[in-house]
Parts: sequence; structure tokens; C-alpha cells
Amino acid sequence: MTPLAGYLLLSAFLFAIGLAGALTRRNAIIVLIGIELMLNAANLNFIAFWRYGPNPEELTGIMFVIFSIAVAAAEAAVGLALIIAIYRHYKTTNMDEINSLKG
Amino acid sequence: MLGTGIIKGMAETARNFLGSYVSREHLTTVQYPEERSPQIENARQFPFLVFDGDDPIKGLRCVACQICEKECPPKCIYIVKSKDKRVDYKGQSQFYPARFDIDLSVCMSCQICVEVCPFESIKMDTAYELSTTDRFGGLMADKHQLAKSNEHYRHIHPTDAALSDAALAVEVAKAKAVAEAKAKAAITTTVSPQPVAAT
Amino acid sequence: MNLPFAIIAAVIVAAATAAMTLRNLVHSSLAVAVAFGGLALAYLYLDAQFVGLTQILVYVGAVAILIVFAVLLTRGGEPPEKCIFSATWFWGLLITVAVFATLAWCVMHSFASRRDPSDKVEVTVKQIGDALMTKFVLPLEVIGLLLTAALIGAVIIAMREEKK
Amino acid sequence: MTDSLDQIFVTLKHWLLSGLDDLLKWLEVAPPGWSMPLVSIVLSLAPILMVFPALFAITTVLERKGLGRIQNRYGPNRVGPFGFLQFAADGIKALIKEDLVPRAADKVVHFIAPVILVITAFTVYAVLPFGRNMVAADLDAGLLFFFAVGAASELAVFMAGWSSRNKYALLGAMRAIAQMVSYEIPLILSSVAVVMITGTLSLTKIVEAQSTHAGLLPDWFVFTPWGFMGFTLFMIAANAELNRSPFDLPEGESEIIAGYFIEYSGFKFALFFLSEYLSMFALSGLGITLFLGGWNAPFAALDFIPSWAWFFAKLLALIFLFIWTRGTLPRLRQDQLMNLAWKFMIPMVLVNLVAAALWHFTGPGWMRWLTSGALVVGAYMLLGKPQFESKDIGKRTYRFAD
Repeated sequence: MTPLAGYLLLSAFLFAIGLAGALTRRNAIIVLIGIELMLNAANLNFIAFWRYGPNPEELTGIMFVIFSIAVAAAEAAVGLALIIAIYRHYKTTNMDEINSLKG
Repeated sequence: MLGTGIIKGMAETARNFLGSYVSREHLTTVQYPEERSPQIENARQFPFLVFDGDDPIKGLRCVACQICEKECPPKCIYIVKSKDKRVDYKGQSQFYPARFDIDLSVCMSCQICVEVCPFESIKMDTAYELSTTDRFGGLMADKHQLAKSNEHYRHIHPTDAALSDAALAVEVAKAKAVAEAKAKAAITTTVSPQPVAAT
Repeated sequence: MNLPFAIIAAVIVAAATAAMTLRNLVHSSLAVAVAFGGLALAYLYLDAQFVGLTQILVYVGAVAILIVFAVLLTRGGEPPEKCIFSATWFWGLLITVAVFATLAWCVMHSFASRRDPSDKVEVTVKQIGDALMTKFVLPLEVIGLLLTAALIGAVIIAMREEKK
Repeated sequence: MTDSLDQIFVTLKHWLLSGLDDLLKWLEVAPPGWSMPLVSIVLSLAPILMVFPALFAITTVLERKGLGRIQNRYGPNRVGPFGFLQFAADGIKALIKEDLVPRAADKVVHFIAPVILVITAFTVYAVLPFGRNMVAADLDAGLLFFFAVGAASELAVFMAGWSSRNKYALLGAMRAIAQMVSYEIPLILSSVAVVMITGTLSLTKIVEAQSTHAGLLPDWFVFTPWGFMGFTLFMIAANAELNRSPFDLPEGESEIIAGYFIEYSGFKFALFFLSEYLSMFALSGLGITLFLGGWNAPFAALDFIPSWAWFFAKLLALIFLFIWTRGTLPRLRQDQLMNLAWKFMIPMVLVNLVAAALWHFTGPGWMRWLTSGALVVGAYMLLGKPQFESKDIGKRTYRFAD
């Protein structure tokens, strides 16, 4: 197995862990953490492909990851703000209990 | 402008910092065990008992009237009145304290005992290094420890001592006058018929 | 496969698994910070110095802190409820296994995974900066706008509503 | 001679390395390929691990003595000559004290927090240039490394505060994090001005960019309008980042006793203390590198003094500045703290970036002094006025009980 496959498998496994967390946990914050992990798994893929790609001097992979990190930061800020707003309304962060659109 | 106050403050602290190396005035503290700052005259720590003459116990001015014991807010004074009487400094026959204990660990240095004492016999001392290894027994002072001479009082609080001496002198004078008057009266009552009889 | 990669991979997987399974939310957020740090190490190991350090600065320094704050603001630091997994955990796990199986199958059978590493390139920060200011200037501006909008949005959402 | 003195530590390291190599050859031992770089790293790190804790020990005594003099008293003067062995007494006391851990505490997190804090405090020294050719890791993104590792310490602060299960600790940690996050922005942005001018994140190259002399003054960035303002803002932000007075709300002893390390005692408490001082030296070192010309001598005539001596002289001067500030300014209130960060520091630092850009594009001459200087001074007056001038509380009056 080449190193690239190792990184890709690691990335896939990390994605799976994040997905499992997002799908099975009750707490909204843990779901958000799972989503962050999935984003990071994608970033790892970009870097691995950039490093093992045919023309690394192009910097495309690095650029994508930089933008992706910026987007993830924005996403985390908005997501957590939403969770706090929801908590203020429902007094819970349990996803199973947040089940009505009407306040 | 913003920041001028900060610069002013920094200048002030810099003056303190540098000044502490050149002048003693910038150092308000003293190196305690080696040097002590002089005590002001009105310093007061804990009470002591004044005695006159040479014998600390016989010369005690205290007559065990127990006013201070009653007035003491934290109740740290314990007095046992003597059964017999003896001649006091005024020449009167008085009771004296068989026991006079002050628990200095309880005393709060309020000076009320001094205020109420009619005999100028309890005063405030200036000794403050009373630390001891025995917390209860070590700070329980009996009359032997509490007795200090009037010279000591004059030494630590000259102004107050002068006042109290003057007051005492008046008292003594009054007592003497009373005694003399009494003596005269006694003489006149007992002796006067005789001249009459003589004449 | 070599030793540093194995260590980094083990750290990432262990920390991510811990983050997804631990009961205490604060422990989860600390574990995910470790996972982010491990990923930063992986980037550094892949010669992407700038990205690795940015990962630490943004994820460990900002996102993890944000998560921790959210946990405390929602009283998540207290002992959790009885069951931490949702009612549909079985289906979620099934989907996850299916996704991972597909991905792994693709990785193992793709031509890309048999590729040899290219020659090592020195990517200086200056190159990245030049690229950001010339070729990628439009995405950069868009990201700047997005971040500003997200910041304002987050503040407005999280702001306590005025009681009328 | 001067060159050899300047490079004495570098030469010593090379000499040790080659000596070890010769010894191995003589013993006919073939070490694995990674061992020699490892020895080299250890040789680079060992001085850092020895010098800065020693400096910490000396600084604790100097700080107490300096604060004492500022407050019209002597400070420690009993242990050893002039009290300079006070640190040894304190250290022994910290070591033999009982290590208390609250029963409700999260034991693992409680234990790890000070360790992480000290490790991050030490790690940032890797990229600081202490002298000519004296830097442990000459990273291309050295400045980014410094801030990235520094940001990780915030998590350690949170861990310490949360794991203690103490409301004061948690309050202190929340305050500390809010403060550190707020002041990290002006801290980073004030250094970005330097990065804009030099065009590099490498700290060695930033020092090299300041090694020339223009007329009487050296080409240090602090001698430019934007550089002076940047340095001032950097030091204020650094002061806040370090939780030092007047920004010591996270450990304000009058309200939350000791903040996030209230439940630590003995050696772990000493670790907190150590990391605080190490961060202070590191941030001072960064300020020197960015604005005060790093290890460069101020005048070409003074080049015979070794570069590392200049670095440490400047470091001591900045440490004294920190102590002086601590002895002067009273603690801020929480709202004043946040107002200062968001309403003064951040707009000011953004204006400073524009001023640096103006300086760069106006080209040499008096024009750039005028434009850049006018911008900085104007913004300072304008931003400083509404916040801090309008609330003139007047002379303090006293009322006594009748």
C-alpha cells in the first residue's frame, strides 16, 4: 500500500467517525463536532492529494484547505450561535426533543 | 489626551523607585527585628497594674473594687478580693486583690478598664511582643506579671503619668486633710473638756 | 507506511473516537481539540507548514474554545442524561459502515492510490501569499465577505431577544 | 575576537557535535541516521530549557524588589545576599508543599492542564532568534508558529478552570479566555504591520530587515510612526494576554481569589507561575524581534558587544517595563477591559495597518513621515477622545459620618 492510500484511508475513517457521531449522538454540540471532523477529513484529503499529486507547485490543494478552514470557522461560529439560541428557546440541546417548528 | 494619566502615574512610581535608593524618606518601612519605628506617646496595647514603692505586690494601688471586671466588654479580667485589709498608699486601710488575672488573648485593648478605675491603678502598657508558644497559659497574665512600677508608667506615657500623679496627689492631700481634720476633731472632742475643766 | 504516520494516524483516530463516544461534553471537546492538533501534525508531516500552523491557530485556538464556550453556555458541563445516543442510532451506524465501506473500496481500487509521491517541494509563505493576492484574489475577497457576514449573523442569532 | 564571542554558543554547539561524531567513529559505532539531528535538536533546546527558567527565578526576585521600591519599601532582602536567593526558598517551599487535588475535580484534566501550559510556553521559544545564527528552528512561518502555539495555551487555561470544579476557577477561566481572545486580535494585527513591510513571516528575516542604519537612528521599526504605535499596542495587548496587572482580572484576588489556578497547590502551582513568566519573556522577545531590532546593536559602533547580549539587555528592559506598569496601574473593570479592546485597540490597530501601507508606498523621504504620522496621531486623538475623555468624573469628594 502506498502512503497516499494510507492518508486516504485515514481520511475516510475520520469521515466515518464524524458521520457516526453526527448520526447517532443526541447532543447538538456533538453533532456539530462530528460535522467539523468530517470537514477536516476532507481537508486531509486535499493536502494528501496536493502532496502526492503530479504538480504540487500549483498550490491548489493548499489554497482549497485555507479557504475550507475559513469556511469551517464561519460555520462553527454560526452553528454554535444557533445551538445557543435553540437552547435558550427549548432549554435543551437534545436533538430528539427539538421536534417542533412552532415555538 | 488619552495616556497622559498613565504617563503621570509612571513618573510618580519612577520617582518612588529611584527615590528609595537615595533618601530614607521614600522608605516608609523599617527592618523590624533590628530596628523599630519609635512609638507615639499615646500608643496602648494591653493593661498593666501600677504599684508604688519597691514591692510590686504590696505597693499595688488596686483595691479590688472590681469595677474594671464588671465593665470589661470581653470579660477578660478576673479578680478575687482579699479577706483581710491592709494599709494602702493613702494610708487608709483597704482590701487588696488576692488574684488579679487578665487574659491577654481575649483583651481587645479598649482601655475601658483604665477609664473606669477610680484609683489610677490600671493603665495601658506599650509592650506588643507578647508572642508565646503556649496559646492559653502563655497569655494569661497574673498580678505578678501585670505589676509594673509607676516609674515605668512615667517613662512610657509621661503626660498621662503626670496627670495621674497630680490627681493622686490631690487625693492624697484630700485624704490627709480629712485625716487631719478628723484627728483635730478627735482632739477637740476628746481633749477640749479638759482645758475647760482646767479653767 | 512509516512510524510517524502511524503515530499521527493513531492519535487522530483515537482522539476522534473519544470525541464521539465520551459521555462528558467537555471531555469530548477537549478530545476533538487533540484530533485537530493531530491533523495539524499530519499537515506538517506532509510539508504543508502554513496550513498546519493555520489549523492549530484556527481549530485549537478558536473553534475548540468556541465549542467549549457553547458547552458551558448550554449547561453541557453537567453530568449527561442517561442515554447519550439517539433513538435511531442503529440506522446511523449502518449508514456510516456503508459509507466507510464504499470509500475504502474506492480508495483501494483507484489508480490514484497507487501513485508514487512526487518530489518534495518547498512551499514558502511568500508563494502562498502571492497566489492569494493574484490567482485566488476573488475567492479571498468572497471568504472575507463570508466571514464578516457569518460573524454578524452569529452575533445577532446569539444575542438575547429584547423582551417587549 | 568579537566575532568569536558573538558566535561562541554556535561554535560550541558545532564543536560538541563534531566531537560526538569523532567519538562515535573512534568507538566504531554507527548510529542510526536520525540520531545526529536529534542530538543537534537537543543541543539547541538545552540552553533554552536552562536559561529561561533561570531568568524566571531571577525575575521573580527582581519583580518583588522592584515592586517594593515602587511602593516605598524594601522587598525581599533576607534570603542570601540582598535577598537574591529568595527564589530558592520559594522553589523549595513549592516543591515540598502538599499537592492538593479537590475530590470533585476531574483528575486527569486537572493534572494535564499545567503541563500543557508549560509545554506551550516553552515551545514558542523555538522560533525566537536570540542572537546572530542563534535560533532553534528557523521556520519560514515562524510568526504564525508563535501565535498558533500561543493560542493553544487558552485551552489549557480552560482545562485548569473547568477541571477544578470551583466556581471561582471557572469564572477566572472564562474571564481569562474572553480576555485572551479579545486581545489576541490587536496582538496579531499589530505584528501584521511588520509582516506587511518586511514581506516575510520568518523572524530571522524580520530581524535582518532591521539591521541597517539610517543616519543616527537604527532602522528599527519602533522608530517609525506606525512602528511606534504598533509597538505600544503590541505591548498593551501582550500585557493583557499575559493576565498581568492592570489586566489581571482573571486572577483578581479581591473578587475571585486566584482565578483559574485557585485549586492548584505546590509544584503544579509553581508550574502555572513558571508558564506565566515564560510567556512574558517570550512575548517580550517577540516584541523585541518585531519592533526593537532583535539582536541588533543600536549603533554600528556598538557592534563589538555580542548580539545575544543585546537581545537579553532589551529583554531585561522590557521585563522592567512590565514590572513598572504592574506597580503603577490599578486593575481595570471588566467592561473597561472589553471597551479598550474592541473600541480602541482594534480600530487603532487597523488604522495602523493603513499607516504602514502608506509608509511603504510613499517611498523614502519626509512625506511618508508626515502622512503616516498624521494618520496615526489623528486616529489616536479621535479614538481616544470619546471613550476616555467624555467621562470626566471630576474631583473625588468624601462624605464622613456626622
